[in-house]
Amino acid sequence: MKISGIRGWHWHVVLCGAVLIQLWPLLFMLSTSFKTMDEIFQSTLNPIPAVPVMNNYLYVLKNFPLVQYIFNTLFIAGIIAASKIITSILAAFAFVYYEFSHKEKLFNALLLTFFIPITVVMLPNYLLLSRLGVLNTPWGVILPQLADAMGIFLIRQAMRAIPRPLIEAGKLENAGAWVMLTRIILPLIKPSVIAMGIVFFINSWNDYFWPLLVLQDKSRYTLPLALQMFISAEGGSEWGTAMAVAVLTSLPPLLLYLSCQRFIIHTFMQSGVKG
Amino acid sequence: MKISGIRGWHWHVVLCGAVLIQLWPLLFMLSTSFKTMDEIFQSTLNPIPAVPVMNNYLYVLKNFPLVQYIFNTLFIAGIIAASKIITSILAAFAFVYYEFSHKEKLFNALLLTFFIPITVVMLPNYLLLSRLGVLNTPWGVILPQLADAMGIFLIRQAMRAIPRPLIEAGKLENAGAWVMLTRIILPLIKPSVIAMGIVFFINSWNDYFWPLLVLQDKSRYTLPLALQMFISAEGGSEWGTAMAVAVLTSLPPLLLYLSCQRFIIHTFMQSGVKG
Amino acid sequence: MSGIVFENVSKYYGEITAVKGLSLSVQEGERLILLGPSGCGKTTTLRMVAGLEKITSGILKMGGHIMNMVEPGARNIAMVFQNYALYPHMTVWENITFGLSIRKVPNGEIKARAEKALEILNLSGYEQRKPHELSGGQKQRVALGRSLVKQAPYFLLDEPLSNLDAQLRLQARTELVKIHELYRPTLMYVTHDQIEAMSVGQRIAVMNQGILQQLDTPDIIYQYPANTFVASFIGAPPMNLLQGRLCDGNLRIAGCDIKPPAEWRNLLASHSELWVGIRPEHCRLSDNSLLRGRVEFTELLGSQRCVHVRLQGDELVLCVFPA
Amino acid sequence: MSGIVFENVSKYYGEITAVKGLSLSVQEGERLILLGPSGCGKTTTLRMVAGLEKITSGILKMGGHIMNMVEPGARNIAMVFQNYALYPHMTVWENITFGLSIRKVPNGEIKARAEKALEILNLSGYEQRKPHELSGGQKQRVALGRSLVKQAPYFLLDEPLSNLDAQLRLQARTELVKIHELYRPTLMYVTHDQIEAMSVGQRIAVMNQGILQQLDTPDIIYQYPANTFVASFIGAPPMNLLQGRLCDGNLRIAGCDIKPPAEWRNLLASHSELWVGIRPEHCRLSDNSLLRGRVEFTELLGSQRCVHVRLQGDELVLCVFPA
Repeated sequence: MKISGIRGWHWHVVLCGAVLIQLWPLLFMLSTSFKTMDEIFQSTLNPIPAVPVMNNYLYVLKNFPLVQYIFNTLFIAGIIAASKIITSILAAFAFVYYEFSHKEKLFNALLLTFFIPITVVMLPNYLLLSRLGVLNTPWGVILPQLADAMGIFLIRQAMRAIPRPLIEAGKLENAGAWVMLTRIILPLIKPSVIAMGIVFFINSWNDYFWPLLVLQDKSRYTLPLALQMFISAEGGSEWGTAMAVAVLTSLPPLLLYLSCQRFIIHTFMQSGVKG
Repeated sequence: MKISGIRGWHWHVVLCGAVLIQLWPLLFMLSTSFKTMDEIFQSTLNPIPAVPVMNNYLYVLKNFPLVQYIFNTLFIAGIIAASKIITSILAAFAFVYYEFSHKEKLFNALLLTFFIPITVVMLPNYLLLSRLGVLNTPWGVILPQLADAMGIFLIRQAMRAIPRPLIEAGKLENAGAWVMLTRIILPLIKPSVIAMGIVFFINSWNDYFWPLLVLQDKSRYTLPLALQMFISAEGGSEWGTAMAVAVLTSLPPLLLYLSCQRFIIHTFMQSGVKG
Repeated sequence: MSGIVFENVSKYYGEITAVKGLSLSVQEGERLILLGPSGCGKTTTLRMVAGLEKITSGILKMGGHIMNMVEPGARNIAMVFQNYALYPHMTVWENITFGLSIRKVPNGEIKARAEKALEILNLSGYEQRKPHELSGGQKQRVALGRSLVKQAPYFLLDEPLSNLDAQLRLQARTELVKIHELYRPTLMYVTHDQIEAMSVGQRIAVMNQGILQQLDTPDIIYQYPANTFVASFIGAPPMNLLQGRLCDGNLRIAGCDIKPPAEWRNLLASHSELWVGIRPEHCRLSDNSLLRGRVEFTELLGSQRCVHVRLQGDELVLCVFPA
Repeated sequence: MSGIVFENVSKYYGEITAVKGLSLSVQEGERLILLGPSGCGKTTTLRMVAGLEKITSGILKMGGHIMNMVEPGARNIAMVFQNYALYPHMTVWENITFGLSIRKVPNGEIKARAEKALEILNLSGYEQRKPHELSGGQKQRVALGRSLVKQAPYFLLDEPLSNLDAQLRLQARTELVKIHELYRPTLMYVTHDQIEAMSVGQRIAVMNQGILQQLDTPDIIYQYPANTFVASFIGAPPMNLLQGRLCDGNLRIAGCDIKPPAEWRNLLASHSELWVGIRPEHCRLSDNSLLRGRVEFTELLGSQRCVHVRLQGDELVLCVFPA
């Protein structure tokens, strides 16, 4: 579906540039983590370290309870991702296959929550968690994130895309809701469900703002918090070390994404292409 | 496509509950903003003020340069939304209708940027902006947000959904790239473009983290920053006033969303339904 | 005991009328075709029998019981959908046995019925294939098999052959009739293809705009269409409809006066203007014919040659068989 | 000067062969039909002429010039797409004039051509409608109009009638031929419908699995199919193909010995086994016929009755015209 063959290289240059700009932070992080402190200050923006050094990584691995932080993050992100997937499936199932009054209004109210600024959500949730006595625990981070409007929306879209006759054939067999969900609907939307789970997991893993508010005790920090602590604790001067931690923090989600990339992209494509 | 009629009310109760929980912060904000300080401390979690008072709003309007902050936010959000839309359209156009080497790889690299944690992006971008001397200006907030990988992805999906013969009919008329884009493609995906513009605008309006890093001068603050400043400046005790500011901050995006709701939802639906 | 009866059944979608005042009864073991152009209400009618559409007014009886409010799963119906509705994540075997397994039919029974169906349908050896590994004709047969194993007294088919190409459709038509003869369930079959309808149907219900136009055997419907809609819908090329007017005891058609046959006397006594329908294959070209016109062009359509003749104010198509 | 010539043209999609070694020439002003089952390469062939598919090997000439590398927009082609490809955001008028306006044709000229096209196509008064406000038949005519105003020497149609219902298709067929006669562009027309092909085409190219099977007039193709594929693809019900074997100078078909006609002598000299094709309408039932069999069932398909006869090891379908 090329429009014209000859002028393609123009776009090539422009898009390569655009992608490079988007990827610049990643490159910067990677190169700084291999630089000596002297070099960082002499050629901050030079993407290639003169002599790559491992010092920063060695320092981090010696002085940083990495395993503890990985476990904290894994625990929180795992529970949040699993819970969001389950609640999204159940809510979407109800929205698509059941009739009840004000269904549309309820759904619209749900979509509304995309657009509430985090600054507004912050305070009421913080208060509630404090009353529940779960501040400074992983549960404080997890509790407000058990469901996700975007997840409900996207799973609902996937369910709506199932051809009607497949559902109707099940109804003619007198299949109940549970058989319908587990033996017909979920197998059909499995790719969407898995891809969404991965996205939920990566987002929770990377989340910075909410854990920062809830977790005070350093031993309970997640990786992004630990990274931040690192940067400020050393007065911003230990960039090399900070970037080494940043690399270690970003590694799991990026690896997860890269290994499932084909899969995630395929699912997003599918959900976005009509006709 | 009901599965079964009788047990629908179960779901009704569950979903109403879920939606209420999601909307709880909004209710809390609204009710607190109408409470007296005494009442806030006596019945923090009671959603209905005993006697609604306007004091908080009057105080804010008197002591708060609201117009200045609205202007600051509008300026930044407007430029970011417009720029993201334009770059998304051009990049998506190139990705869909031109052939060049490594197209798929470039696109995948772009998607990768969804999953880079903000903590990683923060530092390199901050450094770059400081070198450019645009820290503490609106441009410092705007510059790293001129393009958006999600925008490129979604506009690309909308373009891919255009039936091939519509494009091919244009090619048979010898339509060039500009005619193709402005007279065939953009009119066909107009709803998606507008809905995406609104989403970009609302997200920029609500953005808290990046403006907080870049803007130091209070006169340049955006609304969410001003709100935050308000809360901390008064030592967290002036909740009523803070919530009044929060209401005023949330009002424009919520109104924008509500007035274009049908439209946005319709577009999201469309882009998500296949077949 | 397994007939289907519609008593003044209507279906509205808001303002839109899909089916209006339908009264119709399908005999036990009969093959009844619902035939009509797209949007005529034939599929809605079938879906009301399946319980997939709510009936707005009127009564639907099956086997003597009123079924209006009965859930689809309790109606004991087997249905073949237009696009087959095979589950893409299940094998042929799983697709065929799915309904039985959730109805808790004993395993031995499931196995026996499925194997028999696969044998009848020439699908043995394909048990472990997924639908995307099957050809169009095989998919169609699996859909048939899924309905067969149910051994339901009612068998509904919604354009079951529309996704097959011309050659396969011919073959599937004959197969379908043979399979019906095996069990003799009460069969309702929706199609827009008149040849298919005449070939498969014992009786045909012709519908248009939600209203039943005629219900009879293929033979009678072709020979004695009840109205101009049926006359022009059935038969290709369609029946010629010429405007006739009574003049001095003669019938004037396209400027020529014809002495009407004696058996038309009653009809002509009460109408002075009427439509005269003539099938293309019932016309002949001759030098001293009753109607006079000019041959505009002819087209050879395989076994028959169609001659388009311009009459005074009308057009007449006639078919000649060169063989 | 506006003929189309394929010289040994092939098209591969990776491993898949869409068109293989096609050599074919379309005369200036001719109506040539590309006919075949789905996936036979007919649409790919059309799209190669339009420049919408790159040619893998071979040469495509149009008006004497090699066109392999010429951009679609420079080929001066008008094309009607299967789903019409009308722009939903433009009115009928804008749809029809869009191509001319971006080619910078003077406004007066645009207006004259568009008005003429609308008049020919009976679309006057619909200028300001959007496509979604039109019926299927009207959309099809707008798509035709958009191609007409271009006055291009090449006119390509990709299943232009497949979205119309049976009645409208008959009418559109005749209309299309009339419109072609007005301008006489070189016309290539893709269809899978053999009746449509015979009715519209001056010559028909029958394709199967990417290979040209036969290219000739409808008459010849029906009477003298080049191979068994063409024989069974053209004609409904299809030609009966019976296996024949030479025994003692006689031809044995389905267990009966037949004395072959004299003109078969050459053929029979070089082959001892062959397919004998008999059209259903060329058979008759009689008590002392050459072939003997048992009538299995008959079906009435409007003007003809099909009789299915079981012969020894074969099946024969024959058509009887009761009229």
